[in-house]
Amino acid sequence: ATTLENIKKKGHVQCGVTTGLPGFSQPDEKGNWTGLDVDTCRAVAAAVFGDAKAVEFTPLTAKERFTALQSGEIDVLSRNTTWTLTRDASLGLNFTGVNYYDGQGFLVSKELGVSDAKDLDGATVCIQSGTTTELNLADYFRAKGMEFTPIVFDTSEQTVQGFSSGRCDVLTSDRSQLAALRSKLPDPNSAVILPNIISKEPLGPVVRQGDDEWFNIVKWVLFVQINAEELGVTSANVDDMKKSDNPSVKRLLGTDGDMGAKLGLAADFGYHIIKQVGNYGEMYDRNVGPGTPLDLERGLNALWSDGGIMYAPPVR
Amino acid sequence: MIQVEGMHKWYGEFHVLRDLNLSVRRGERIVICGPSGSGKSTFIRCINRLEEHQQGKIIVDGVELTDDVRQIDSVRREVGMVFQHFNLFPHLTVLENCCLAPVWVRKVPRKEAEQTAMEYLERVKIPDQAHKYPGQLSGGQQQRVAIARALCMKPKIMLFDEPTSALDPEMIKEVLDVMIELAGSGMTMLCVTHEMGFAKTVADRVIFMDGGEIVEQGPPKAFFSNPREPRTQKFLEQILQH
Amino acid sequence: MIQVEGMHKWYGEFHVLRDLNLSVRRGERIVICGPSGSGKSTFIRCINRLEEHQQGKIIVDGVELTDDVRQIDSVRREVGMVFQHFNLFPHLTVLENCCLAPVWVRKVPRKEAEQTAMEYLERVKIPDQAHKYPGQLSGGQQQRVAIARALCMKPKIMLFDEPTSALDPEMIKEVLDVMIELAGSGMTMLCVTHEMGFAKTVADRVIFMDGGEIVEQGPPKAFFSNPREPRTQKFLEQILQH
Amino acid sequence: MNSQQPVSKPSGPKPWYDPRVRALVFQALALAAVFWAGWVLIDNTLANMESRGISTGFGFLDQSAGFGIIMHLIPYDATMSYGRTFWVGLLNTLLVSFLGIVAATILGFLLGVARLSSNWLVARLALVYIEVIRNIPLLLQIFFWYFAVLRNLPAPRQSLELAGLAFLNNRGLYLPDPVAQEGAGALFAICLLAVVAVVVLRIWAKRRQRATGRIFPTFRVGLAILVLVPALGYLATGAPIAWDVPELRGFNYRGGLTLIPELAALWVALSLYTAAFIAEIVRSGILSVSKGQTEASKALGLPNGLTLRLVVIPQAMRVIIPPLTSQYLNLTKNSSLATAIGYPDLVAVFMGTTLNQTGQAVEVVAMTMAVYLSISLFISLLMNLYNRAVAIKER
Amino acid sequence: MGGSVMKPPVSRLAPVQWIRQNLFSTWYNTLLTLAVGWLLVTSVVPVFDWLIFGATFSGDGPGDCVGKGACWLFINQRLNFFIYGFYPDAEQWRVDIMFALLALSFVPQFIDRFPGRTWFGLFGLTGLPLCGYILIPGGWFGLEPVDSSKWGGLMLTLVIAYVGIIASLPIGVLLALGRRSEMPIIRGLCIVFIEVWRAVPLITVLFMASVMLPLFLPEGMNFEKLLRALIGITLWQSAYMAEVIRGGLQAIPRGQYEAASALGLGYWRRMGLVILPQALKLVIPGIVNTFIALFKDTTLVLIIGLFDVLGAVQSTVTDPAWQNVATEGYVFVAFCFWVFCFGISRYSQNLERKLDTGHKT
Ligand SMILES: Nc1ncnc2c1ncn2[C@@H]1O[C@H](COP(=O)(O)OP(=O)(O)OP(=O)(O)O)[C@@H](O)[C@H]1O
Ligand SMILES: Nc1ncnc2c1ncn2[C@@H]1O[C@H](COP(=O)(O)OP(=O)(O)OP(=O)(O)O)[C@@H](O)[C@H]1O
Ligand SMILES: [Mg+2]
Ligand SMILES: [Mg+2]
Repeated sequence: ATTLENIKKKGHVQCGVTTGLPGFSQPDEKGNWTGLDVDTCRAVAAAVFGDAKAVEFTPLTAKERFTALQSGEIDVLSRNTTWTLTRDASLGLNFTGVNYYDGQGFLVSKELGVSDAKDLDGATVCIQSGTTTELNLADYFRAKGMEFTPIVFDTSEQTVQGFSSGRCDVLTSDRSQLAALRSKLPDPNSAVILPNIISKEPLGPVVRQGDDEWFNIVKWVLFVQINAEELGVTSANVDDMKKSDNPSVKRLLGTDGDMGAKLGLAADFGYHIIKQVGNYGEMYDRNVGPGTPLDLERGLNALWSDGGIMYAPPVR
Repeated sequence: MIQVEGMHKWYGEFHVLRDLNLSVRRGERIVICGPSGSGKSTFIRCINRLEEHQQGKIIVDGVELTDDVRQIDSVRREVGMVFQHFNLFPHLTVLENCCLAPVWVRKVPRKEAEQTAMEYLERVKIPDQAHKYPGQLSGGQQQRVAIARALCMKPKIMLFDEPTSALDPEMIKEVLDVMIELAGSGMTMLCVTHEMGFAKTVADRVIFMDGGEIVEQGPPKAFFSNPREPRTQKFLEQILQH
Repeated sequence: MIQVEGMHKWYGEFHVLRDLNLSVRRGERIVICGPSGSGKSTFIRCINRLEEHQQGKIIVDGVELTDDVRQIDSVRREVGMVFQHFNLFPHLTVLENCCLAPVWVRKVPRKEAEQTAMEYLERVKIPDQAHKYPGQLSGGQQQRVAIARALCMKPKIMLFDEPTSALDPEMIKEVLDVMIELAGSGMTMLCVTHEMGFAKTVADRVIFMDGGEIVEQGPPKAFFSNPREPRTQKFLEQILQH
Repeated sequence: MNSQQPVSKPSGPKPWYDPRVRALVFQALALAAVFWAGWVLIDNTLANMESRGISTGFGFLDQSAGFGIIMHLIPYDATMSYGRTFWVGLLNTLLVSFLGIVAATILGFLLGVARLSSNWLVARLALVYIEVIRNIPLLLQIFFWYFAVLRNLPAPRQSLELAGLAFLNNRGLYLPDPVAQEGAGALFAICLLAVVAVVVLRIWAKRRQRATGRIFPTFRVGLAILVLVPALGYLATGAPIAWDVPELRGFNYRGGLTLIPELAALWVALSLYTAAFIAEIVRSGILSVSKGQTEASKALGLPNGLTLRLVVIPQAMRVIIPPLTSQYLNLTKNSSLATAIGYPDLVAVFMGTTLNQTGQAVEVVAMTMAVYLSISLFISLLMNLYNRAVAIKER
Repeated sequence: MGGSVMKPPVSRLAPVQWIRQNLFSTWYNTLLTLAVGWLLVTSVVPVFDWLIFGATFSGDGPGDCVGKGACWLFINQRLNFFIYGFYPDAEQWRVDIMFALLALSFVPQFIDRFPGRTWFGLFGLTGLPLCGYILIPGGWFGLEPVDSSKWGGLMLTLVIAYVGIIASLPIGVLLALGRRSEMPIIRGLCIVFIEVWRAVPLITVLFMASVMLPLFLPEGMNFEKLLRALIGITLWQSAYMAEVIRGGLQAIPRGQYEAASALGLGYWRRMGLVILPQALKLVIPGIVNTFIALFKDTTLVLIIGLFDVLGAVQSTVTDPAWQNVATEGYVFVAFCFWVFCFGISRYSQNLERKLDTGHKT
């Protein structure tokens, strides 16, 4: 059976997320998950079932995530995972796109008085196990001829605790996370994020290789959201937009042509995504954008038309 | 009732029983004696297949003991056994001990089994202990329960393996009394014991074993007064002198 | 050799030994008997201070038993003891059992200790078992090793606490034989036992205890034939009738 | 079975009533079922891996790992292979297990004896310790030792120091590292000689006791030799060992020997936890020696110390050793909790990072499990040999 | 002769003498006492200060924690989460019922003279899991289904430990019988099974169960994460259980087997009616001990992303609203576990003592 059939039989999408990372995926006291990655999953559920709630989350540590996806434990992995050649090619996985362009940075304690990463020779660094960060870090220090001591933790919570208890001088992670992790410190103002970006970290949802139908669905859910932002369709105005004459909007919302059928979905899958989850910009602003605890500018993640690199193929 | 022909048994390399031949008639009462380690227990345990023999034949009540599970089961149903250390089931009451086999093996209804059990408990003179646990009884009482338990299966043959040797002197008598009464009722009995008084009173035949062989056998009177073999004589001397 | 004067002992609130007085001459052989729980074991264990007494005096070989560790050690060196359950050291061979105390306490060279041990093992008639472990011996053999082990310290006094009561009938005799032989050699002995035959044969004096008191004492002949106290009479009746 | 006499009834039962035949059939079925289940599992796994495009095989072990590991007993850097990370992790596991076993044994025996102490306060305290420690999950204790203690240690620049040689801060304990100089060989030889001397002394003392019965205080004299001779030798050979003293450079101390907090916390937690169990084993071992044995020994005139040494302990050890080994095994298995605090043991490094970077779960997990299985089998083997050696001989 | 009642010379030790004898009997004892006493005074006082005297117990929010001591207010406010996890508020009564039933079945076990306490215990082993199966996940009799991903906290801890024990008991019995079987292949298979499971650390088992299991199963066959963790724990636990039960089987005298055979009972009846009832009763303390061990080990499910008590606490102590409440959180968890484990282990020790004397009669 194909993944889509299995999911329809189950009645929900099983989605792998982090065990807790503010802005990306974090459960509250009642077990409600919020975050950019979580919303991505909800958008997939909205596309498949027309119901953004038809999704269940499996919290995974970094080192469990690929095994969980490979084994079929989850249907889609949406867990700020970096797209790399090895992962794409040899793990039996397919990246469906990029929902956040990121880069690796450093968080250091203010006391140390360090202002640039090249002064970090000999530092002790807290990292999360099984991430590209672990590899980038080794590369970066090697390239600069510097020494470092890695302390590898299992979860981001432990990494923060290690950093806050003074075990390491530096915490390294994707820059988006640094802000989130910093907000978890007992005193967030005691640490600063260095300006250096030492790697490219395109983060995006992942599916198993070998099921193109499902691959396409997850891929196009994101594209639909980006296209929606471009076209100015939001969750607030989507009902009005249904009456729009713009052929692009019509195709997007399924009022004209049958884009859904080509993916094996309902014709109005785009409508459901936008109505229930919103377009990419809404999703961004709600979870990580300015005003949220993470307070991240759009930067690279702005639409191509606004100086960023978010660019989606057209729905047609 | 019991036919033993040219029976041999080994434990590993050790030849415990050598060429035993014995035939027991219905209602006959046989006492087996002999020095420690002479194979008495082993022999008696072969008869209901608690031990396996390697050569020769044992036929009990017309059924030959072979590897056949059904034959073994049918023999065990007809043969009751009383052990030196009682081996009552400590987690069951006296009554439950007695009913266990009739209910599960003979498939007698519980009510009926309990009635029978009470009858036999009366016969061994402890009906009032029926609802106690074995641990609460004295050794003599326990051994009498063990006898009643074996009788509840209404066996055709009863085997006793030194039923009194783990008991204090006062209690030996109560148990022997029960056994004498039982012998009087015409039950076929094989009894390993050193109680010569008992042997004299009830035995039809006394068998003397040594080194895994039947050395001598005969009616008790002749056996005690005129043992033929020197080994028997020596043994009797030791026992009676003590 | 041993002087006990007005000795009392309590276990918590329970008064086990009441006002014992006894004096034992060198070479005297004393048998202590009495019903179970009468305090025989406790008494004999007080003599080498395995139990502490609370009132009165015990003087052994001129040394008074007090809290002083050195005095206790010196008394224990002179007093051998044989227990009901042998208490051999299972991790050592028979010979090592015998040599342990001479080597570590008396500081005898190993060779010499082994020679002495072999002599005593011969005396108890088991020199051939010297290199076996206690677990490999029969009860009677074990008890004889225990006697040899005590003798190896060349004690002036031997205490026996029911040395034969854990043994099978056949084995009782072997142990008693050794004890009789020992008595013949002039050793001072205190022996708790119910073997009245032994008492009659070797004892110079029989002591009867009941309820923690010495009820009666006297030479065995008089004691057995003419017990004065009714308690003694009753006890003897029970024992001899068996 | 093979009766020689003519048999009146058909010899041998019908095959389905013969318990031997039944047993054979039953066992054959069980074996077939197990093989079938195993085959289905393997078949499924292979099919699943194939259909999901997961590469198989152990080729990944030769690829370069590319990540750093904080602690390695054999040379390691990020350019080495995944296979190397296996050995690094394995050695780290063995190291912490070994350290834990040593410490837990010593502490456990002390506590076990303290439980039986005549000093009321000491006995009670040991009891409280045991009851508190063994009723709290180990993971929690590891967290406690790691985070709570780490928080209370100073930063590197405010390190606690001892005579400018040893430093303690929240990056670990830094000690001078001995570096052999000229003449170190001689010192080494002297130490070796001291050890030999003690062995010879022991043999001599035993001989003398056999011959004359006099007892020589071997333990005390031996200890003195082991301490004094190397010390004197060190001075005599002109202090041939240089010390690489750690010094503060940049963020932290460099040089010298380092005990990282992850190892320390894991070590402390494992030792304290296991010691509580060992203490109970020791106590019940000592109590299992029957009172009769002590009494017999006392009756022979052996004083308390010798009674303990010659009679009680040898017998108690037989009871203690088997459960003790299973505690050792537990400790080794529990060391896999290292992954929770970032100590690079086998599970953290190999089943963690390596598995994640390569994605070859089946191979990696199989290798990891094989390691634990081998350790366990090896220890059981030793155990059985020991048991056979000390088994009390019986009839 | 002395005759009548005489009191022992020193009837009861005066306090001074007691102290002398138990604390200062020799010079090294004196030294030990002093050292230990000093240690106690210097460590216990500050600890109690933090725990109780300087601590904040009630208030409205993080702002009220101002004292130098512990901030128990945090625990107080999050207690619901620590006990029920994400279980919906409206349905928590179902969990409460289970807690009550649990107490009802096992509290009587601590009271010797409680009438029919065996029946309560048997209910705990049979009826209780059944009730739990109906009540906690719901979906029966119109109960709102609650997905297992919403279970958490103490409740999840108990569910895992309880299911682990109950399910491993029958498997353990079979394995133990197999290991004592006369059939070499059966015995061999059981030994291999037991030894392999006992050799591997629980976290590798959990890892396999949580993420790798679907890889081994035919496509499409899948169960939820908790169930898989439970299967892993049960198999792992049954190996330990088998060894405990084997100990009990070995302790049953041969005579019992023989007597049962002589009565004509077949293998399964012999085991079921005579041997196992005795053996299981004998090893209750051992079973209780493995239960305690398992109960403590449930904390490891944290590593595979299930929110048991420890996981629940860990995920909240980093809440930026509260300053540094990690220690309070951990102490709270430690206390929860300690109370449970200590209580049960006391019970099992009692039982051991009772069974011990029971055997001699
Ligand atoms: N399971 C066994 N394996 C090996 N040898 C055994 C076994 N059971 C008994 N024997 C040996 O077989 C011999 C006969 O034993 P058996 O118990 O039949 O003697 P017995 O005449 O009943 O003696 P007792 O009067 O002591 O009960 C003994 O030498 C004994 O050691
Ligand atoms: N350690 C103890 N604590 C309390 N009471 C004890 C202790 N040891 C023995 N007793 C009691 O002291 C009394 C005398 O015991 P003792 O063992 O001396 O009797 P005995 O004459 O040797 O009896 P037996 O013939 O049964 O060996 C008994 O009532 C016994 O219960
Ligand atoms: Mg016999
Ligand atoms: Mg006594």
